Amino acid sequence: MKEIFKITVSLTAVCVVASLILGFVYAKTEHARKLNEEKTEQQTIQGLLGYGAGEKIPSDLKVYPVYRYVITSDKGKTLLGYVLPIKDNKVVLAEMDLSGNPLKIIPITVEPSALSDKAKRDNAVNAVLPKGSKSLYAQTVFVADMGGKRLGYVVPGVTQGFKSFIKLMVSLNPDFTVTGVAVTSAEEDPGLGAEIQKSFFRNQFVGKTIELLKKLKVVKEPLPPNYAAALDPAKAKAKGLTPEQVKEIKEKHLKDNIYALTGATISSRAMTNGVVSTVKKFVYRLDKLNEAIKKEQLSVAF
Amino acid sequence: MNAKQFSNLALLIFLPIFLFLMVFPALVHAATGSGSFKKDTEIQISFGVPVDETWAKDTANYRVFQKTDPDIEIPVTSVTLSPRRTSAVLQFGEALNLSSEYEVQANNVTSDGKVLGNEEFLVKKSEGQILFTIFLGAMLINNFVFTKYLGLCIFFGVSQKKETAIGMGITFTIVMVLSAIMCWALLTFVLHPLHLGFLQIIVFIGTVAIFVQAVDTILRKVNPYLFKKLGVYLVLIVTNCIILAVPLINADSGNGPFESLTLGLGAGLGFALALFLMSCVREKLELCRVPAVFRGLPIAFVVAGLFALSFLGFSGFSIF
Amino acid sequence: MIPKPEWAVSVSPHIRKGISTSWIMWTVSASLMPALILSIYNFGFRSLIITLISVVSCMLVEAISQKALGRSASIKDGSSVLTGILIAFVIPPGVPYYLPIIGAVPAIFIAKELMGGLGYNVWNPALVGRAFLQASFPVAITTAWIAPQQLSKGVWDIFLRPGTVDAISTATPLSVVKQYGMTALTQQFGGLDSIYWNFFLGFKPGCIGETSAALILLGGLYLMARKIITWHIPVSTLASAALIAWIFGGQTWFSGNPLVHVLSGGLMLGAFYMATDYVTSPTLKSAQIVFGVGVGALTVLIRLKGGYPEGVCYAILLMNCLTPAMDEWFKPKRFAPPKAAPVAASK
Amino acid sequence: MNRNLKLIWNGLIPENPIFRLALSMCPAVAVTTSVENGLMLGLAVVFVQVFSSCTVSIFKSFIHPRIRIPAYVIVIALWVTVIDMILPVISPDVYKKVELFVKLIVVFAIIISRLELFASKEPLVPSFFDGMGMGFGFLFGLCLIGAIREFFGTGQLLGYDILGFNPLLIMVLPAGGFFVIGFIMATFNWFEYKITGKIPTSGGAH
Repeated sequence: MKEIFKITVSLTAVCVVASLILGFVYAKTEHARKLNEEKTEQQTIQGLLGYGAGEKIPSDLKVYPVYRYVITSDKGKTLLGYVLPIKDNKVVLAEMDLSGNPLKIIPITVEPSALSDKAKRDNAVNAVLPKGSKSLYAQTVFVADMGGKRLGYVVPGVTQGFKSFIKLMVSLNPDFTVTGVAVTSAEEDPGLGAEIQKSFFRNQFVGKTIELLKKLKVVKEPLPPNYAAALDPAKAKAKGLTPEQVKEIKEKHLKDNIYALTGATISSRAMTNGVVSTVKKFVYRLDKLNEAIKKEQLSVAF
Repeated sequence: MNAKQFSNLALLIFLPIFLFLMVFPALVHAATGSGSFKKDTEIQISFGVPVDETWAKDTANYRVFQKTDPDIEIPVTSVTLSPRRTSAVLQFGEALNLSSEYEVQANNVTSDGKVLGNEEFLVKKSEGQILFTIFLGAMLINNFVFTKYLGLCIFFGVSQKKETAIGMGITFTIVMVLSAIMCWALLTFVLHPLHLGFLQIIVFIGTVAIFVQAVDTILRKVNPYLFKKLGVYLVLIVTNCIILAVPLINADSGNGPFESLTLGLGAGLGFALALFLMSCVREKLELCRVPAVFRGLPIAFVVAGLFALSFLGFSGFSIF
Repeated sequence: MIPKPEWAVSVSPHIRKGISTSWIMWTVSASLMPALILSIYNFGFRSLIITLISVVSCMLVEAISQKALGRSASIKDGSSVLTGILIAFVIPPGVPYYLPIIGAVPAIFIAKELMGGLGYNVWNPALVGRAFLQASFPVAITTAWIAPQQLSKGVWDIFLRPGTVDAISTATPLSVVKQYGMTALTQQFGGLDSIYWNFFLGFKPGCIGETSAALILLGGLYLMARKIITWHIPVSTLASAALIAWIFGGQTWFSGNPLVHVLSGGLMLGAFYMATDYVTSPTLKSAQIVFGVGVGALTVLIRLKGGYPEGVCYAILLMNCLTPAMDEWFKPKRFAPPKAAPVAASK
Repeated sequence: MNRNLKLIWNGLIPENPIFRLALSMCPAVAVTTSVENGLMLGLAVVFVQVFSSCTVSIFKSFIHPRIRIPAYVIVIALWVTVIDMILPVISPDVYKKVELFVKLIVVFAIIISRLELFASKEPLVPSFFDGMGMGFGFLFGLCLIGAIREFFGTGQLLGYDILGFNPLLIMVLPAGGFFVIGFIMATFNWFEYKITGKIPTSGGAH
């Protein structure tokens, strides 16, 4: 009996000590891990805006997240709620109905930096809503601002790929011309569909205006070799193309459709549909949001 | 108790679990009454009463949108009514995202000339479909051994004899199903409420170890013969990645109780299948003139590679 | 490991019949020649060259590996020739010339010689080669199709310029069905009758030796007449493929088109020449029927629900995985089983 | 030779945990589609092996023999969780690919078997070097497989494009991983046969 007691005590001691050490390490690393995650996201966004690795990021470039919620009001109506950053480092929840008419603007009493955590943000939104209404998080878009002028937008999207979902991000300039496409997660076949992540495919979207996007198709023709070289910065360098030549080739092919990847038409089409529908939805919503902001004379930060 | 009786017993245990998993969610689903996807461009909704054909065929009577995009309607291109006029299939011009939720609002539902009011339908993949997909995925499409490389140590260690392979496979499946559900319960009711998610590795391995110890003790008392046959494997189970991987994957993808159970069952049966097939081939290899430097593990790896090559045929398989 | 006996003594009765392994291999190879000739007519001399490259490289790999493993050379038995022909028959005619050379290595060395040589392999060597190529060069294997009857449009052109795969690529009927649906295929061929007729005769894009159902059927019937293969596996394969295609192939249940599935792709070639391989299919007739049903069903399921437009290769490989187990399950009962030893009382 | 150096050499080649002892094979195939992944997981294993060996060696007299195994498991799980928290801070991108297998280090038979066979009997310093040896042996194995698979599968090494095309894509798929390990093991056997004249029998696998 005494031995059992001894064993139990020592095992418990081992467990307790282990948990304490873990608790300590957890407390030390958790913050750093979260920061790191945010940093990766920031880097993707900055890369899309044209500030890739190694390039200096201007100090007045600011990226503001705008969170969209679907709110079911206490009377059972469906509304949209935008969590918007406004001047003086404050945040508001702007409600509007489904056709885009602004309804109410409610200040949120949380630091903007705390909003990146989903649980905290959900709580903050629910706290300012009247009792009985429900909120459902829908999407985050990013607005980039440089020295008080809008530099562009970064919009996440998702599309059904060959095997599972392809998550992507599209960056647009203020006239809704695509400036970059990034694939954040995809499980396509290596060597076939996985090529959507290669720059020669992604960069085909760059420069396409909203009008071009609306009638964009996927064609099963082979990609012209010099266009392929121009689309891939590494290849362009290897081939000795000057930036002017690259620009010229790209302009020549600007109105082309998307050339499908050989053997992976489904993935190419999925990617194209994803980019087009993401941009279309975003542009539709942004127009409504801009109108509402103007109407309500909201002093948004961007 | 010989291997055959043992496998019969295992069948008796698994069949009810499997049927329960397939049927129960379907019952729950049927009770709420909602729409379902027919294809990636079709949604089926049922009204419960026969509706008027002229009303039903008018696409303007429907508002369809993704749950998170209520402001963007998806235009209905055409509607087909079932012969008894109680259910309709809505067709769309664009492909729907089958893993997200859609809402269908039918305005002024009209039956026999009377307006019954508006009706709303929530459309998502049914629970049964999701579970079946998980099951088939874990067992064949992404077989844990041949595509995820889990449990290789045991896989190569005990696949020399068919008899042991069968026994091991069944024991594994039992332990995996039970530990999957136990780990789910611990994670949901203890670790998450206390914000101790970072302790999951210790807790999971502890759970598996305690569980194996319990099976060991109970078997020793209840059925000494079976214990003698399986005792060796029981110790091996604790230090096997496939057992721990199931709760970890469940925790990572936030699976509910049914999903956790199904993943455990699918992974376990997939492992048993892999073990059995491998043991059949290896028994045959005993009689073959395998080159000397390849004898033993190297040829086993090559054979596993050939299995993996064959299982590539399942890649991209989707039933629904 | 069984010690090698000095004299081979088989079970009585000791009566010799004039059938040897090499005779079977050469007969099977010969019965494939009509399909090869049609393919030269369809796709040009390119298909002959690929077949020759494949045969030569298979023989070379066999010779080298047997030398390296210290085995007596058995090139003359013709098994590597047959494997070479079959590898070439299941790859598209437009592939680069180095592809069959690479495919010969896994087929002969990994799938056959490592497992102990002819008679011991578990998986069909030619199909292992094909699956290996499919995994390694997915783009070439899925796009290098040539539209039939290039003969009239300059056969030497294709032959002389091996790098022009992109320019001559087209889509196989099965990938048309997979991507655009059955109606697109009907439009392309201008009616169902035309589909059946062209598929049966072999005027469609496809792998080198699989296009003509008629010629393969002819070869298969010849093999049956010479009693080299039996009807069990081919018939059960085709029947189950037709059944599954009829049930699941259409918009609603029981509305699929079984004939298109049976005639298209490599199902005929697989059913008569690959699934019937002596070594990799079950020994007993009842097991063979189950094997065939499995091959047919898996083929159509992979075509309809899987990630590839064609599933014959993987279906046969998957059923090969089951062959050793099936030999065990269908083992005939012994007439007088030994009494079960009394279970020792546990301590 | 110095005993400590000998312990490290022992883990690297003669008793290489992957190719000779055939312990903990799962990660060897799963994560090694590139050198980078192999390196990451290998370093995690070195960390866990060294720290658990040292911990067990220091506290061996306090651990009751009957609870030895559970205590070892807890010690390993402790260091695994620690590295699991540290890695995402150091290199989030690679961690994402090897995440599941870092967590699964807890059940790697190699670690617990070294604790049982070595660290529970020997003093701290040899245990440290034994842990280093086994860990680096594992790291070496993973990097070797990773290099072969990355080079043949994608034509790259450590992420740098060398060939510019994919020579044999199958190498990054599961089947290719099995083939590579089988062939490396056979090569090890062949070398041993050339040196000692005997065909070795490969170790028990688990």
